[in-house]
Amino acid sequence: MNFYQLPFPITIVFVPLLVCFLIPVFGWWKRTVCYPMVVTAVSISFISSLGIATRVLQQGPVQYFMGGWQPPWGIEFYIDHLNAVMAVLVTFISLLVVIFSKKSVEKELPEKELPFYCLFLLLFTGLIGIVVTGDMFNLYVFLEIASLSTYALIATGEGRAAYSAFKYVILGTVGACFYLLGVGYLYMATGSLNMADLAGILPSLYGSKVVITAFIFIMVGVAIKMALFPLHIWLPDAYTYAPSAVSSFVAPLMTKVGAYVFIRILFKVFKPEFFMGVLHATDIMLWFGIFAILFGGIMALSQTDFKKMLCYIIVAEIGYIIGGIGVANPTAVKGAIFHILNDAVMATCLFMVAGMIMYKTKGHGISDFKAAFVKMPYTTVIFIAGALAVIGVPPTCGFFSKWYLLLGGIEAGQWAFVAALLICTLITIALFFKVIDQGLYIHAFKDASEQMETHQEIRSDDAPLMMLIPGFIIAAAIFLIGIFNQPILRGIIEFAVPKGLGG
Amino acid sequence: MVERDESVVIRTISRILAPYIQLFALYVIMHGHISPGGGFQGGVILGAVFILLAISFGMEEVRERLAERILTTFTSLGVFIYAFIGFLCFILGASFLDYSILPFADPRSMGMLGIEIGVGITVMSVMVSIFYDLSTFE
Amino acid sequence: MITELFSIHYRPLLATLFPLIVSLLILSSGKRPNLRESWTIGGGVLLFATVLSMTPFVLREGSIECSLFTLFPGIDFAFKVDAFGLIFATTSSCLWILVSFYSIGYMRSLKEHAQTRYYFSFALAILGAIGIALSANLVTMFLFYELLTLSTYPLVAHDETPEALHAGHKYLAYLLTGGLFFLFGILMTYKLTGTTDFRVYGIFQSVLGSTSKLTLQIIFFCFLIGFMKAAWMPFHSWLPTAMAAPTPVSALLHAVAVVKAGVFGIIKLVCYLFGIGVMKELGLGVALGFVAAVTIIIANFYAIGQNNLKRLLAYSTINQLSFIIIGVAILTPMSVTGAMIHIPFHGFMKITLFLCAGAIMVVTGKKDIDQMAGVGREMPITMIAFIIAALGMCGAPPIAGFISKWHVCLGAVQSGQLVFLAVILAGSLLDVVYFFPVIRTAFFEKVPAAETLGRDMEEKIEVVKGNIETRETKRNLYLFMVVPLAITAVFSIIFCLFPHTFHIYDLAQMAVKDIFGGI
Amino acid sequence: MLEFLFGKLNYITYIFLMMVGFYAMMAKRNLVKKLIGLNIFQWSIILYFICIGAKRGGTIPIVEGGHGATHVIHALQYVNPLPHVLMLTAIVVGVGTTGVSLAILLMIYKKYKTLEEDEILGRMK
Repeated sequence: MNFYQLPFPITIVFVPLLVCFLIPVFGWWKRTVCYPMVVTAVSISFISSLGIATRVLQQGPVQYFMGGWQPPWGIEFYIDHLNAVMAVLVTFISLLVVIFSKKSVEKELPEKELPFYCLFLLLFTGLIGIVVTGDMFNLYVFLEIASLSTYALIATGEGRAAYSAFKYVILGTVGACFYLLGVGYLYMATGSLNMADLAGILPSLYGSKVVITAFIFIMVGVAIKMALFPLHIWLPDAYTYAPSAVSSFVAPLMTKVGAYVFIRILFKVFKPEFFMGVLHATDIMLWFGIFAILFGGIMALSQTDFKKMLCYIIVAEIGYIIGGIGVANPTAVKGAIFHILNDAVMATCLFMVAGMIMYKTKGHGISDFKAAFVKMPYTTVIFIAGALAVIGVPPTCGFFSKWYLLLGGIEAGQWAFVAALLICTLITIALFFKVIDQGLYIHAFKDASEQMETHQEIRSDDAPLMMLIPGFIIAAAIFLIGIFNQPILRGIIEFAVPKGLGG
Repeated sequence: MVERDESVVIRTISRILAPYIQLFALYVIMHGHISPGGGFQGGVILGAVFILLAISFGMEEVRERLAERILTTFTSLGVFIYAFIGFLCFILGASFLDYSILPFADPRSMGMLGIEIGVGITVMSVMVSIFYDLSTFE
Repeated sequence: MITELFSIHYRPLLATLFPLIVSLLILSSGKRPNLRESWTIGGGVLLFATVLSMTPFVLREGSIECSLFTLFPGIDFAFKVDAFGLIFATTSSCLWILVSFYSIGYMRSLKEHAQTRYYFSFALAILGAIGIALSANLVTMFLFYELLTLSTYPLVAHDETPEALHAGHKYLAYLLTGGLFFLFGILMTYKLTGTTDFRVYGIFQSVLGSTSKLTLQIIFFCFLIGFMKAAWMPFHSWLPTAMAAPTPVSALLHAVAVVKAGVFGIIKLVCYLFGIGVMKELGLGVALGFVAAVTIIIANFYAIGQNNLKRLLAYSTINQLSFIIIGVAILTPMSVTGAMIHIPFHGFMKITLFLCAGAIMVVTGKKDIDQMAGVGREMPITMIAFIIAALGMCGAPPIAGFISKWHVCLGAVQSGQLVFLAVILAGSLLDVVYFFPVIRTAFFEKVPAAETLGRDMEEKIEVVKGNIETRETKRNLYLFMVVPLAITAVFSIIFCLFPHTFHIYDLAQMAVKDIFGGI
Repeated sequence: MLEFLFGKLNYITYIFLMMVGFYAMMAKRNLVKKLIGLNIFQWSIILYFICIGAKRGGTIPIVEGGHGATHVIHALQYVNPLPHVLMLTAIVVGVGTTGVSLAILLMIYKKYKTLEEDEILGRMK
């Protein structure tokens, strides 16, 4: 059984699922074995994702039929360039977060490791399943697996976590239901659930009201899942009060996978002829994107809590992506898809920093950064990398996706979008320098009560190595993706941009 | 906390009913692959039995018959049966869950039956443990 | 590979690597001050040597190109060393060494906090300046430009007092906003011309016919706002505010890196991006000159009103920068030569002034001009250097400022734009008006008796305490400060007598020949 | 109009149920009521799926020979089983959602000793 028969599409999904059910049993027997099991499982699917990616790059899309049933009858795992890169992204970040989470879970969720890792793997399975599946309904199932485990994970947090988790349950389920309903309409019109098959059947039905309704329902459902303004209200609280291990895993990936689903359905199931020719949906997306960018930026500016600030930044970033799709020329769409990657990476980086600060100072307010950069030099490096990426300073990856978005906006003459991007950039600058001041200038923010200690006196006590190493890897990734953006765009993302966008 | 119910009628009736319900549940599970029914429905019915007993006899009675530990094990066990059959097909050379490869007479039905049993066990234990968790709240 | 790295074609890369490595070394050896500062000095020397080593080759071959990796289709991360770039690189790398010596004296005698952060950011700022000087296209330049902005922020806010923080924020707010305009300009350029490389005749000629003039003018002004570092009015006010920083930092801002990067960018923009032809075509030269002229006059009047020495110097910088801008705006070979050589010349003179101001502040603790009575007699070397540099600013021979002013005025006459000539001369006059009081107070005013008494008392007390060695060390540190400023003062005379020092004049002429070759 | 009403009765019903659930979710202040609304919402969609599969007088889809059938049953005659099967999964998901959200409600109750939204929001302050 040579490399190309290796069952990567199966192992990538079912190994974590299996281990997730193993953990409770082994947990009764011996607590300590669980963590290694989790790491192994995630690494296995990371390796499989790499395998799939290479296979896709060499031989084009990979298909796998559940139970040998050919589509459209059977469930199909369909992996092309877009999924491949998403799969690598999801597994890579999950691996880092697993390594990162050990210490912070021990600190924030003592005695709850077992359920945490159980849910963690379930969530991971859901996300990776969403990425690899080629079947509309199967996607719904994985989406709900992921969401359910997310609800539970978020509810384990401090403060008002439980309540915000419930809010998330309500909205998330509504979103899923909308999606399901849309799938139902599609099935009613076409009698098929397989994405490729649907893409074949739909063009003859573009006029029909059923299809349009289905499209709208699906898009709204996904928009709720990906927290597109104004459907984002569940996000900030939920991610802010979740344990830092959870938020550094969920916040980057859940929304990005949502964005991926959005793009996948928009481009692979429906075609530009439909959403541009029949519906003119792109203008609406563009404006939603612009509002999301501005709103997210302004709200972020008014936060005093670091994690909440990051959450609103995520809302703005989703605006970037959707706006980029709304601009609807190849350059901007390229930028939007590239930005999914970049934003996942930089959000992970920043939430990890939040976790480290939380680990040391028991809080995640901006005021908790006081003198942090003098105390925790390595954390500082990671933070700076993430901040520069969000601001979009070359050569971090954030600059390059922003470049393509801006260039696309200029080519299409969408000046509003360009302006929104630039304004949001300014806002992010203000945000991060607020934090940097807190961390760097220890004299400036001293209140009289504290005794005056100078830079020399402060001893450095940094986050544990288990947290720093993933942080450094992700910080390095930020720069590497930036420097090697051309291979990524040429080799992978070009293929994901649909024909018929014009430009 | 579900209290032990003192009414003789309920306890007797449920004591009498329980085996029949279980039997029916097993039938539903076993017959799932050729007629309406299957692991999920059967599992729910099977779980319902324990819930009924818990309501009429109180939690302790049921707990000492069916400890949480056992339930968790069952949950995993069911998933295992499922996955095992899946991977078995796959080791035998067909794709995941492709029963036709299995070495039985009428392999598809047999494979499906195995799957149904696995699902049944899991669903039953999950139902009951959800009930436990929600009802043992002080 | 390693040997290849030292070949002439990778020299630019090498030149940018030195400050980077130095900054990391500084960070790593924060606990051992002597080692840390020797890193700085060593790095400075190496960098200066590297830059100088490129000069002969450039004079022979014209340019060194070194492309590393592709950023965007048609845009590489690439260095291109040309004559003009070398002028700037030489200036900043040479001044880095002197400022480092000076910083040692300054920071130690004031016992400043967070010196590691200080030297680290300083090295990064130099990296930014060198990168800007050597970059081959706009995107590479943008990268280093932003690096320069961000790395100077901790320096400006170094004191961590509320004023310092406010200065830092203002600095960032201005320059990063400018950076966004810069980015927008780059994007428009890329969209229109498909390239962002610096070419000697500019890259906009090809699209001159196809694009509306208005668009090009808008792009030009986007860039101009992007180069806000040149502190042209009305976008100048960050510069005087940034005076809250320690004096070496002001020297860095004014002489070595930041504002110089701004004018450097403007000259690049005019000569290598739009090209003289297009500039004339669009009538942008006059517009630019107008902005600069207004700046010169207003800045001078501001300067006259100042009492704080550093703020006065800040406004003098603003007007000198606009003088450079006028030089390039006149668009004649002579004036552009003058503008180019005024970058190093002004660098040396202005740094002298700042080092003097810093020295005065450290030794006597005086910041305002009207307190400076008697300083001249107390610290003669410093004040003599100050006089030399001040005269140079006014354009009096035999000091460097004279040559550049001469060229620019000549250019103005040749092109018949006598308005600008008048402005320049008026500016020089006003320079005299606000530098003279300083000198007068320093030398000829009576020292208030109380003060001398006070100082005597202090000395007595110190003697009584018997801690003479502290005064010894203080004197050594004072040497650290005096020697550099003496050197720079001497240099600013040498530059007048021998303009070919460091080939600066040759480089300028060569660059001008390239730019105007076709016209 | 009437035959529209009666012809599409099942769809009208599901939309009606959906709106009921939606109203409960949005307007009720008690979290448990919100949850019930959520369930109604989900079940209405399940009902919808069932009725797109259903068919008056349809039989089960069995190929020839299988299960004692003597001829291939024509596609027009049998009920499309797929939506029903899908709904099995959807029901599982629904149960899962209910379970999780009940657990979360218990946590909330432990923390705030109430399930009235206003009081909870009041206690957060």
